Amino acid sequence: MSVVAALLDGWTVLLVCAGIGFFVAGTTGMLRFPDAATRLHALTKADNLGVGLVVLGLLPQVARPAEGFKLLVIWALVLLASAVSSQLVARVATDGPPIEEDRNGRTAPAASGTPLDRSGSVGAGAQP
Amino acid sequence: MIPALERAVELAIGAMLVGLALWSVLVRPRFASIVGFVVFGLLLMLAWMRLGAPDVAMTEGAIGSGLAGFLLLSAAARLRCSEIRRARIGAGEPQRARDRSPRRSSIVALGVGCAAVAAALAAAVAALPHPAPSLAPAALERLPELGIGNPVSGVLIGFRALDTLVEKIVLVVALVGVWGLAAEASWRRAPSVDPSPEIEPIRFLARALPPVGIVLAIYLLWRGATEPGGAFPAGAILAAMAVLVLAAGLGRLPPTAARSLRLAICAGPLVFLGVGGLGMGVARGFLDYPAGFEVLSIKLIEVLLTGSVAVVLLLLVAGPPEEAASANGMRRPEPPL
Amino acid sequence: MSALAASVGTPSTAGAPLIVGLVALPMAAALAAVLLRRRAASAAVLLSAPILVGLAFAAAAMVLSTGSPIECVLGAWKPPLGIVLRADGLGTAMMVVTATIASAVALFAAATERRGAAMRGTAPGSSLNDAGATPGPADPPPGDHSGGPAEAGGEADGGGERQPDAAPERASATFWVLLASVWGALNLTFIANDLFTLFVALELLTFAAVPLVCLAGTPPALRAALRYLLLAMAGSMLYLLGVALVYGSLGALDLSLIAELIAPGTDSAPRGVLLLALVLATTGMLVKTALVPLHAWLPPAHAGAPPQASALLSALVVKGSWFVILRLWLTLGEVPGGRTVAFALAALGAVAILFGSATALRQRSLKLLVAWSTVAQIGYLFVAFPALVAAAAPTLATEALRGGMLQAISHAFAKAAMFLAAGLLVERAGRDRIDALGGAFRRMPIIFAAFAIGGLSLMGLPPSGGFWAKWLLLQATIGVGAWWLALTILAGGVLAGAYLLRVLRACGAEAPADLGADRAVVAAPAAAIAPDRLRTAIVLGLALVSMFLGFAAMVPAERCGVRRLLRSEPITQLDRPIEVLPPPSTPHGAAEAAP
Amino acid sequence: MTAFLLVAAVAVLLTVAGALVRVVRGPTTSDRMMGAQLIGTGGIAALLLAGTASRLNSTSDVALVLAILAPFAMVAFRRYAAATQAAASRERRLEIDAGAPGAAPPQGGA
Repeated sequence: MSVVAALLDGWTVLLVCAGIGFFVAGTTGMLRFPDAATRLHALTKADNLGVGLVVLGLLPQVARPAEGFKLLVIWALVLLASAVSSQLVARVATDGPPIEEDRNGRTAPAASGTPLDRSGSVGAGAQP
Repeated sequence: MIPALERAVELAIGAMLVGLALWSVLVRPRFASIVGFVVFGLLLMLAWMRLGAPDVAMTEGAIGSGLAGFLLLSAAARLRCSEIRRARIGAGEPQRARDRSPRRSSIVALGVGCAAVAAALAAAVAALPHPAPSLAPAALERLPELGIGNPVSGVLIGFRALDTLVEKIVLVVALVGVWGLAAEASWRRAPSVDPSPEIEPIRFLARALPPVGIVLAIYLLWRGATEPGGAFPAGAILAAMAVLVLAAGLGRLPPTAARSLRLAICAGPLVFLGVGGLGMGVARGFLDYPAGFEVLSIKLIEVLLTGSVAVVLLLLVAGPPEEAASANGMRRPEPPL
Repeated sequence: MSALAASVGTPSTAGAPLIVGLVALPMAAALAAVLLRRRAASAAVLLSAPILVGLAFAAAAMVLSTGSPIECVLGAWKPPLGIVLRADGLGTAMMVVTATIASAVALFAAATERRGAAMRGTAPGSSLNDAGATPGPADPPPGDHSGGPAEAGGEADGGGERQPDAAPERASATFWVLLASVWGALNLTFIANDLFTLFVALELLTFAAVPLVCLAGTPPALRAALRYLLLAMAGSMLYLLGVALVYGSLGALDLSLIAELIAPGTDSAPRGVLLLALVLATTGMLVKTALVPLHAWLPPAHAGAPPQASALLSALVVKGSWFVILRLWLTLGEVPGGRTVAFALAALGAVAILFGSATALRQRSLKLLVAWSTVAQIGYLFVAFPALVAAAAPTLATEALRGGMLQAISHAFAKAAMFLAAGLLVERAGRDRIDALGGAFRRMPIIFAAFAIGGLSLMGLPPSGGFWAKWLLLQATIGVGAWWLALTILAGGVLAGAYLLRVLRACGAEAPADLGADRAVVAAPAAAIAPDRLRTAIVLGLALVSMFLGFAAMVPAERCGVRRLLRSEPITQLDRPIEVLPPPSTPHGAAEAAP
Repeated sequence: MTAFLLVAAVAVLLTVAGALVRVVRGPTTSDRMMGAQLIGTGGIAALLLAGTASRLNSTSDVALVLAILAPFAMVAFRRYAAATQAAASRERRLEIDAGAPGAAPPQGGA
């Protein structure tokens, strides 16, 4: 019995540690990668594998099977959310980012005639 | 070791909360501030869990971080659209926009006031008696009389039922107020959550998630009697699912005048009021549940309240009825000059 | 804890169904108005109005005859766990006032809608007609029902002109829900005996009042409403912080329990925290009451609101949050340091009187003038607070309480009359400018008179309710040695006379020729040219009540079972449900029974 | 085991703090949203770990609520981006139309 318990505990420690590893990796990627597209990779790793490994690791620790089922549902939901979210972020990147206000929090009519500035202000000056 | 760890976690969450709150207030871009607000909601959820209040955490997550975040981003989108339009129309406009923003002196005064209140609160909280006087034991003791096991539900629907009832009426009145913002021409039209223009992933999500969400809402409602959960989080999740379906363009709302819609809005509070009034005749007083039928009455009220909360929250997110959505999916900001 | 356990409340008293009805019926009417179609919606509210008036008067009569409050335990849960509704003299008096004014406003609104419908050529709905013709609340004292020949002339073009986007349906459907909600929220505010129930009631009040402000749907009205909403939310938050501190230090929310727990001699309560809680909660409520310098939302809110909404807001809604402050101070006012805060409140009140009156004097718009006059009159509600917490002088405290209540009540009637009258005057003049009011005296003498009578009450001329209120307030302020407050009260009366005179003189002037011609050209449908008797009678009735309130309203503030909260009796008796107080002999003898 | 799980929860929370930096620093809106997303999933993991450690059943319910609402902010973000893009392109079209003589009201030059 104690051997089984120890094995289960070891399983938990192992997988949770691995999950945390993915979280740390994901965060590091979020902080260190150069642009949004690459950071997206980091995010999905933490989402899918981080939570997944933690859930798998916790399975032996739950009191009732129902709780374990809930954990698996949570993982499934996170997977779904992660898949859709990364799709959406990628679409935003390809279709054009939201038009944001400039540094002062206002939309300034851009001086040049470029219709859409990367930095986010609108090139819709009234003067021709 | 564990207490020290818990203390560290509390300190970390508290520090992040304060820092994030300050940052979201001070940061200039509106979008950043909204993301800050959403993240603040997430962290607040953790804080509520740490304080042992899962009911509050659930509601905070569903309302504060979920629906409110969606609402704020929708509002920000509309504001940006009208700003973009104004940027084209004239150079005179930005000046007026600047004039309307609060003056620096009033901002400073506000900040000083907030800091003073916060400092006074900190001092007062330190001076509060320890352990704090609490009604929780009394609530737990009387809970069996209601036939339910969750003390939070007991307070909400039993001991302080009047407050809950009035809060639900507040929701309805708030919705009427929002509808009152409609233009005369579009009053009676259907409010709408405009479908997003590019919808495949969102549509997939809107097909996959709501069944789970409905099951979860029923589960929370069911568990609400004995465990954290109950009408409000369940209603909020249902509302969120409905918002998702509408945003994916998979459904639309009925017009505001629709009898069924109005019935759904009012059913919860009306039945609550009715059962409460019934108590004057068949039980010990207003808002007392008939003896032997406590659980039945509470279940009936909770189910109907969940429906009403879901519909009202959904309609609050959808906003006042407006002109039909334009072709590219967003509301027409204003008619072209 | 032992104190809490010992006082597990009292069973409901005899009149409990009355006060339950007073809270539940308007809320049910509001929900019904959401559910039903428009005509039926207004009918639901209009039909519940006479019932509510009857209930309010019955409750008041019961409190007066027994001299003790009506209590109703909700569910079977007594405090500290549950909630008790407790209608004492103050609460029932305010409920009677609310019932009277709200039903008058409801009738006024119904009449306005019917006229609007007639003017647009659509046949007025039959149910609306029926409802308008119901005997209704019997209570605006039977004024002069003859509309006067001048009225019959041409009230033709008003409604259409004032609201170009004539929002009949949206505004109407919204209005009836909001009216019923305001009514229910106020009644709950007046009888709630629990800090959190008060909060919920005020939330309902705020969420019903904000849409009233933007009923017209114009951009300035929307801006004003948004400003009101944000400030009111900030106020709610401050109040809630105060409530949390009280609960955190005492573990009780019921006001009677709190009074018991902090009574002199009990050492457990952290007084400093309670003072902070009192200050926070009071500040929060001050925002909603619009006391200077937190008044910024009030004048713009009135500028764009329809007259019936303005009347509700100015007469009743701000009184709701003021009443909460009063309750708080009657319960917590004697914590150490409370006296200083009370003097600060009174000083703010004095500033409000002078600043509000002076600003009113400079307004060019009639509605804004009346709104700024509200800012000034709200100041009077606070000058009595130092006397109110003078524990050593119960006579003085009673006088202050009576003065404050009378001021609240008489101002409610006067201001309701003045806003409705201003609405009619502006409707007739076609625009909201004081110098455009010329000829109003000749064309609408009764409305003119009603406005003037309401103004006299504001000025404080005898025998108006305002006179008695100011008289009592003067005595109370002199009693605590605050001569400067007394002088401010007098100066405020003079200033009120000045701005009133401006309006009256403008009304008395000849009609501007061009405007008159303009009016004459606009031909109205024949149906519209009808005497506006109902609305005129309502306005005049309200004004007359405010004038003769001085005689009638001496009673409620004295015999109301509130005195126990003023701590003029041994604390141990605080929570006994029924004890008949000796009837007052003279106005001045009200408090001499105190030991 | 309890201590280990708590330490694990703290570790996940620390990574959350790291993601907070991305929310605050940006620089693009997508970065902020991804930071928020990571905080959400980190929160779920931390809740599960701490909840299992303290044997609190309701924690997994809270995590469920959090998980089901996780993609919500992203959907709103996508709508935000699309709406502002659409508005900008519409204004650009209008501006091009306005380029035609007499089509636009004269603008006060500044």
